[in-house]
Amino acid sequence: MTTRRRAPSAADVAAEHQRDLLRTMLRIRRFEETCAELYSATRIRGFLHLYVGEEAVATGVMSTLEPDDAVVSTYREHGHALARGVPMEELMAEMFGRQTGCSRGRGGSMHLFHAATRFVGGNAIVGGGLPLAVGLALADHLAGRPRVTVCFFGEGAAAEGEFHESLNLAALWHLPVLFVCENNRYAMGTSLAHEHARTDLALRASSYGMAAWAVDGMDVRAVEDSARQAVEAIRHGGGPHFLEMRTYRFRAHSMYDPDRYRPKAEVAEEKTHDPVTSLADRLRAEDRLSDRQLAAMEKEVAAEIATAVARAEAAPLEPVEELTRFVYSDRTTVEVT
Amino acid sequence: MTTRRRAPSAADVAAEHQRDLLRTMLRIRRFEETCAELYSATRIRGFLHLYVGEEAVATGVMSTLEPDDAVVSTYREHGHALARGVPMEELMAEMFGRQTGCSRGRGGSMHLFHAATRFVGGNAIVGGGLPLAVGLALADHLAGRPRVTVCFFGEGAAAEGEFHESLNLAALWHLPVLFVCENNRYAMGTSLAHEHARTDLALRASSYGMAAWAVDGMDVRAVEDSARQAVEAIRHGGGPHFLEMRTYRFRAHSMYDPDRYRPKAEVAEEKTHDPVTSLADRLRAEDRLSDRQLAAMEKEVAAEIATAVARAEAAPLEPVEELTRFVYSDRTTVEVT
Amino acid sequence: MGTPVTTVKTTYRDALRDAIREAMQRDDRVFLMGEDVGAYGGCFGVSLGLLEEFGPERVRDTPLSESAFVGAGIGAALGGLRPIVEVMTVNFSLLALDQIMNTAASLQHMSGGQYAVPLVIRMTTGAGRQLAAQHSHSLEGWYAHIPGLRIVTPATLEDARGMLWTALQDPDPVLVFEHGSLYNLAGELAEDAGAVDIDRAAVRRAGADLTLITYGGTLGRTLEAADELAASGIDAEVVDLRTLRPLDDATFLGSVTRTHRAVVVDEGWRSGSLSAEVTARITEQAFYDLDAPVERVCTDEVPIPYAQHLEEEALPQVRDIVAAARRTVGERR
Amino acid sequence: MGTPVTTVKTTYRDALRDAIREAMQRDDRVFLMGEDVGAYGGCFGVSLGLLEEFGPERVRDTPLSESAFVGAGIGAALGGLRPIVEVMTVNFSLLALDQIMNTAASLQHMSGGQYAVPLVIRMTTGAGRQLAAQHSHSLEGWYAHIPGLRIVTPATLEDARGMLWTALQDPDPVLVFEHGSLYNLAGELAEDAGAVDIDRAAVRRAGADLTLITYGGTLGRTLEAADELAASGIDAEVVDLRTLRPLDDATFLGSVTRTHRAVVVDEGWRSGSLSAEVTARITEQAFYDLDAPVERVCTDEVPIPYAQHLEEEALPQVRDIVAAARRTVGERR
Ligand SMILES: Cc1ncc(C[n+]2csc(CCOP(=O)(O)OP(=O)(O)O)c2C)c(N)n1
Ligand SMILES: Cc1ncc(C[n+]2csc(CCOP(=O)(O)OP(=O)(O)O)c2C)c(N)n1
Ligand SMILES: [Mg+2]
Ligand SMILES: [Mg+2]
Repeated sequence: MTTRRRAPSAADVAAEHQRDLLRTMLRIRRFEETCAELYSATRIRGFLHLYVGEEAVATGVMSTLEPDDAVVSTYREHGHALARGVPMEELMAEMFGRQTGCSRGRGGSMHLFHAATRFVGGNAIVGGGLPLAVGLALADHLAGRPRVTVCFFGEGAAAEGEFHESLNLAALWHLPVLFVCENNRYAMGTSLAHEHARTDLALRASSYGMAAWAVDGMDVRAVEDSARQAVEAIRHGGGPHFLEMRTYRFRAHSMYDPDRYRPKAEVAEEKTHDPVTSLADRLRAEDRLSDRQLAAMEKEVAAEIATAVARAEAAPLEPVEELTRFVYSDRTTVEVT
Repeated sequence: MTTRRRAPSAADVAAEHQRDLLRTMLRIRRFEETCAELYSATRIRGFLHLYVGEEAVATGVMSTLEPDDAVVSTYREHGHALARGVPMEELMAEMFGRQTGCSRGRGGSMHLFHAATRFVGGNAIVGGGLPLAVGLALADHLAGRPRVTVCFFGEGAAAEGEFHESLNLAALWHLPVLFVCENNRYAMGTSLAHEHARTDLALRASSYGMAAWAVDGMDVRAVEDSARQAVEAIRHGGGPHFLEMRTYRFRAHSMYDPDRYRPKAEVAEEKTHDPVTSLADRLRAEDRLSDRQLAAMEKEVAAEIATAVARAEAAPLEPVEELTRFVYSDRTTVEVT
Repeated sequence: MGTPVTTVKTTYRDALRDAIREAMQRDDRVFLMGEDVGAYGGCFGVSLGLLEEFGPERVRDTPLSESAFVGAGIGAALGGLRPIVEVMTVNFSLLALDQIMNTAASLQHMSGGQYAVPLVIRMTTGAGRQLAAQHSHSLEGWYAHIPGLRIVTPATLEDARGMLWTALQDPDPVLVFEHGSLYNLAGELAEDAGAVDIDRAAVRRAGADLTLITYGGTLGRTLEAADELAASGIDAEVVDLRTLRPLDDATFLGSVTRTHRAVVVDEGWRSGSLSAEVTARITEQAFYDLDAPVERVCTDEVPIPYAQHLEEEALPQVRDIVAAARRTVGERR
Repeated sequence: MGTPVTTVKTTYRDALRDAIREAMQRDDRVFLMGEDVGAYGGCFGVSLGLLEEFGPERVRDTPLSESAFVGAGIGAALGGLRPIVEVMTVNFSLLALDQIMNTAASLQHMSGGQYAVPLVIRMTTGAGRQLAAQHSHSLEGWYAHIPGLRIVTPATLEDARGMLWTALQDPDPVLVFEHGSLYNLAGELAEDAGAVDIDRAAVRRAGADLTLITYGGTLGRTLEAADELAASGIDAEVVDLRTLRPLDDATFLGSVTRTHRAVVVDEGWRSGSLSAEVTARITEQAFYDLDAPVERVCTDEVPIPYAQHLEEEALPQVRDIVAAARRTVGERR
C-alpha cells in the first residue's frame, strides 16, 4: 500500500533510530528480568547468565550489521540474540525447553541458535567461539562474499589459548572478523587483575597487528559508532578489528552465584551508569523521547514478553522418541557418487 | 693434591672459558654429525631433529645456570642436553635404545631426561613444555628457593595457545622462568611470516609485561651475556624474562625432511655465520686458541664420541619383561595413613 | 562390635572441603589451584572459606587457561609440591588433555622412571542438572583408557572425605571425578573419618541373584533399583567400582562368579564406555560362569539436551536398571 | 565377470593424494588446511604438489595452532565450504579435542538441527615406527566414543582412494585415521577406483572356524595371522571394521554367528579400547552362539617406548594373534 505522506526528516529518522536502540535495550532488560523470576519459580532451569547492565554492547553492535553477517556468541547471549533479531517467542520457548524453542529445547539458555538470522550460537566453552568465527570469516573470504562475522566473548576468555591462536590466525589471513571483547572486569569471581598480567586488552589485540581500541560499553551511541566504523572497514577489506567494550554486569555471574567477590559499593557505583536509563534520560533531554512514548514502549515490551511466556508455557515438548534426532543428519547412507 | 703453581690470571680464566664454550659447541656439532651417520646406517631410528647451526644458543644459556636450576626442552634437544652436562654416553645409549640410556631406552632422541642435572626433558609436543616450566618455577616460588627454570622452544611454538597461557601465567605470578625462544625462522616447512601475524617475538613477549629482547643467536658470547643478565635478574626476583634467539638450522627439520621450502642461497648465506667456526676464528684472532689446541679439542671430542658409540653398541637392552615398568611407580597399594 | 562410632551430619561438598583442608594442614606441600577456587569459593562451593584460611599463595585463583594451569600443576609436582588442581568440569578438561595424556600420564615411563608426577586433579562430571551438551559429559570412564593415570570416583560421603589424602600420597597422577549431582548428598559420617584406600571396589549391597556393577553418579540409582528388585524377590548385589583405573577385577568377577548374572550401569555414552570394558572382562574371565549375557544400562549416545524430559530419557534411570536386571534374571536356561 | 579391470601401481600415500586432488577438482568448496600441508608437502608427503596445483588459498599452511585451525575448519564448514583439515598426528589432536567434541560433534544436536558440520579431519595414527610416547597413540577407537562423529580407518588402497569423497558428501563431521605404517603400502588399484561406502565393515577373508575382527593398522598382520592359521588347518574369517563409529554390528555378528568364535585385534591400549565395545556387543547379541570367550589382542597399556624391541613387545604381533586364535579354537566344549 503506497499512500502519500510527508517524507520523514533526517532528524525524525535519527530520533526514531535512537528510540529503536532504547527499545532493543529495554526488550533485553525486561526479558531477562522475567527470566530471573521464572528461574526462581523453577520454570527455567540449568545455568542462567544475565546480561543486565551490558545491553548497550549487543544493541550498538548488532545495529551495524547486515542480515547475512554472522554472529558467534557465548553463554551470556540473550541480549545478543534479541538484538540480532531472533524472535523473542522462540527464545522464551527455548528457556522453557520446548519444541518451539530456537534450538528445539535441546540448547537452553546457553545454546541459543537461529540460522535465519545467522546467529551461530550460544557457546558455553569460554573462548570456544573464536576459532569458529575465524572459520566463518575464512569461508566468506574464500567465497569472495563481503560479509562480516562478529564474535563476542568476555575478558576472561582472552586468557585462553584459543584467543591467541584465533587472533593470530585472523590477522595473519586478514579475515573479516570483528572481535568484540565484553570486558565486564570479572570472569565469574576472578577480577581482571587476577586474569591478565597486562590488563589493556585492546593493546593486547593490537599486538597481533589488527586495529583495536577500547569503547565505553555503557554508552550505546559510542558502541554503535565504533562498531560501525569497524564493520565498514572490515567489509571493505580492512581485515580483523577488535573492540574492547568496557562494561559491567549488574547481576551475579549466574543464578548460582552469591556474588561475594565484588565490593557492594563498586556494584552500586556502576549501576549509576545504567545504559538503558542513561539513554532514556539523554533522549528525554534531547526532546526525542516523551514520557508517553517511554510508557508505550514499556507496555509494548511487557506485552511481547507476556505473549512469549504464554506461548512457551503452552508449547509442546519434543517427543522423547526424538531424543537422538540431530545427533547425525538424516541419512541412511551417504550415496557413493 | 695441592701443588704450588701460578694462580691463573683473569685473562687465562676468560680464555679458558671461551675455549670451554667452543668445546661444548664442538661436542654438540660432532655428536650430531655422528648421529646423522648412525641414522643413515639405521643404528638410530625414529625421528631425529638436528641442532646443527644453533649450538650457540644452548651453549651460551647453559653456561649461566646453577646446578639446581631446571631445564625444559624440546625434541631438538641434543644440544641442550649436552650443554647442560648430561653425560654423552647416556645420550648416545639412549639414541640406541639401550638400558643405559638416560631414559632407559624408552625416550629416544625426542625424550632425553636426566634428573641429576635437572634436565626435565625432551618434549615432542610443540609448546607442551611451557606450562611445565611455569609449574617448576611455581614450586620454587612457593618453596622460596632462588632457582631459575629455563624453557626452550621454537618460534613456531609461539603460535600455540599454550604459549599465550604460559607467558600470561608466568608474568601474572611473577615467576622465575627464562623463556628462550629459538627463532630459526622455520617451523618445519612453514616460515615465520606464515606463522605469525607480527613476527617480532620479543615484542610479543613484552606485551605480557616481561622483559624481553632479541639476541644474535649465532654468537655465543652475545647469547651468554644476555642469558646471564636475564638469569641474574630472575634469580633476584625480577620475574620472568624472554629471550628471542635469532638463529638458523643448517640441516633439514628432521631426517625425513627433503628441505624443499628454503632457498638454497638462504641456507648457504646462513652457513657463513656458523657459530662454531666463528667462535674458533675469533679466538684465534684474539690469540686465545692455537691450531694445536683446536686439533686437540677435536681429537678429544672424537674420542669421547667414539667411546660413547662403542659403549652404546655394547650396552644391554632393557629386558622386554620390564616393558610396563614405570607406567606407574612401584607400589602395591598406597598406604592409608 | 566395640565402641559405637560418633557421627556428624555432613554433605558430600563439605566432606570434600574437609579433606582439602586437612591435607593442607597436614602437608605444607599441598596447595589448591584452579579457576575460581579462591575468591568465588569454587564453582560448586567446595573450596568456600579456604582462601581466607590458607591465603592466596596456597589457594590460587587461575586465569581461564586450562592447559597452562594443569601443566603448571604437573611442573609443580615435579618441583616437589603436591598440587591439587581443580578443573571446573570435565568438559573443560579437554582443553588440558594434551597435558594430561602426553605429559602427566607419560612422563614417568618416557623418562625411564626418573620423573613421577604426584599430582591430583579434581573435576566435576556428569549430567542431570539440565546444563546441556557442553556441561554434562561423563568422561571418567573414557579417561580410564589412559595408562599412567589413576581414576577415582567417590560416590559416598566416606569416599569424598577419604580418597583425597590417599590420592595425594600416590606418587602418580590421580584424577578425582566428583559427580555434580552428589554435592548436596547429605548424611552421617564418622567423626574421625579419614583416608580410605583407592585400590579396591566395594560391595555396597550383598545379594545372590545378580550383580549390578556401577560407580559415581549412578550408585544411588543402582541401590534404589536393588531395593525395588528386592521387593519383587530378586536379590541384587551392588558393586561400586570406586577406582576406574586400574580396575579391581577381582571384586566384580568374584561377585559374578557367585551370581552368574551381571548388569553394568554407566552414565557414560554406551559405545566405548567403561561398561564395555567391564563386560569384556567378565566375558573373558568368567564366560563359563555366566548364565545370561551381561547387560549394560548406559546413557543414550547423544549430546546431553537441556530439556528435562529429554535429559531424563537420555540418562540411566532406576526403571532401566530394574528392567535390565529382570531380563537378565529371567533368562535362565 | 565382464571386462577385466585395468589397474595401476600405487601406494596408500598416492591414493590419498589422488583422492584429495580429485575432490578439489570436482568441488570448489573443498580445500585443504593444516600444518605444513603446503610448502612442505605434508608431514608424511601426502599433499606433495597440491600447493603448486591449487595455490595457497586452497592448500593452506597454518601456524601451529591446532585448536584454532580445527575450529576454523568447523566454522568454514558452517560457512558453506567443505574443508579437509589435516592434523599431523592424533597425539596433537588432543589440543583440538575441545573443538572436536564440544563443537563439531555437538553443534547439530545442540542447535536443534540447524547447524550440521560437513567437515573432514584427517590424521595419522598408530605406532610401529619408533616415534615414542608422544607420536604413537592409536586413539581412533577412543574417538569412536563420541556421538556426532563418524570415524573411518582406511586400511587398503581402495579405501585410501575412496573414503575421502564419500566423507566429504557426509553432512556430518568425519574423522579419517591414516595409520602411519600404511603410507608406503604399495599395490595395484583399479584405474577407475573412486568413492567407496563408509558405512559397512568388509569381510577381507572368508573362513569358517573363527572370526578375526580388526581395522586400520592391524589389518595386514591379522591377514598374515590368518594365513599362518590356515597352514595349520584353522580357517579364519577376517573382518575389517572400516568405520569405527557408527559400528556396523551386522557384519561381525553375522560372521561370529557362523564361526562361534571371535578374536578382536586392536592397536589401542587394551582397557577401554574399541575391542572392548566389540566384545561387549558380541556378548550382548550373540552370547548363545559363542563356543568360547571372545579374546582380545591389543597393545600393552604403556606409553609407547622408543626402543624397537620394547615397542614390538607392546604392539599386537602376528604371533599374538595366532596364539589367541588357537586358544579360542582349542576351547571346544
Ligand atoms: C573453557 C571453560 N572454562 C571454564 C568455564 C566456566 N566459566 C563459565 S563463564 C566463566 C567466566 C568467563 O568470564 P568472561 O570471559 O569474562 O565472560 P563473562 O562471564 O564475564 O561474560 C567461567 C570460568 C567455561 N565455561 N569454559
Ligand atoms: C602440537 C604439535 N603440533 C605439531 C607438531 C609437529 N611438529 C614437530 S616440530 C614442528 C615445528 C616446530 O617449529 P618450531 O617451534 O619453530 O621449532 P623448530 O623445529 O624450528 O626448532 C612441528 C609442526 C608437534 N610435534 N606438536
Ligand atoms: Mg567478564
Ligand atoms: Mg623454528
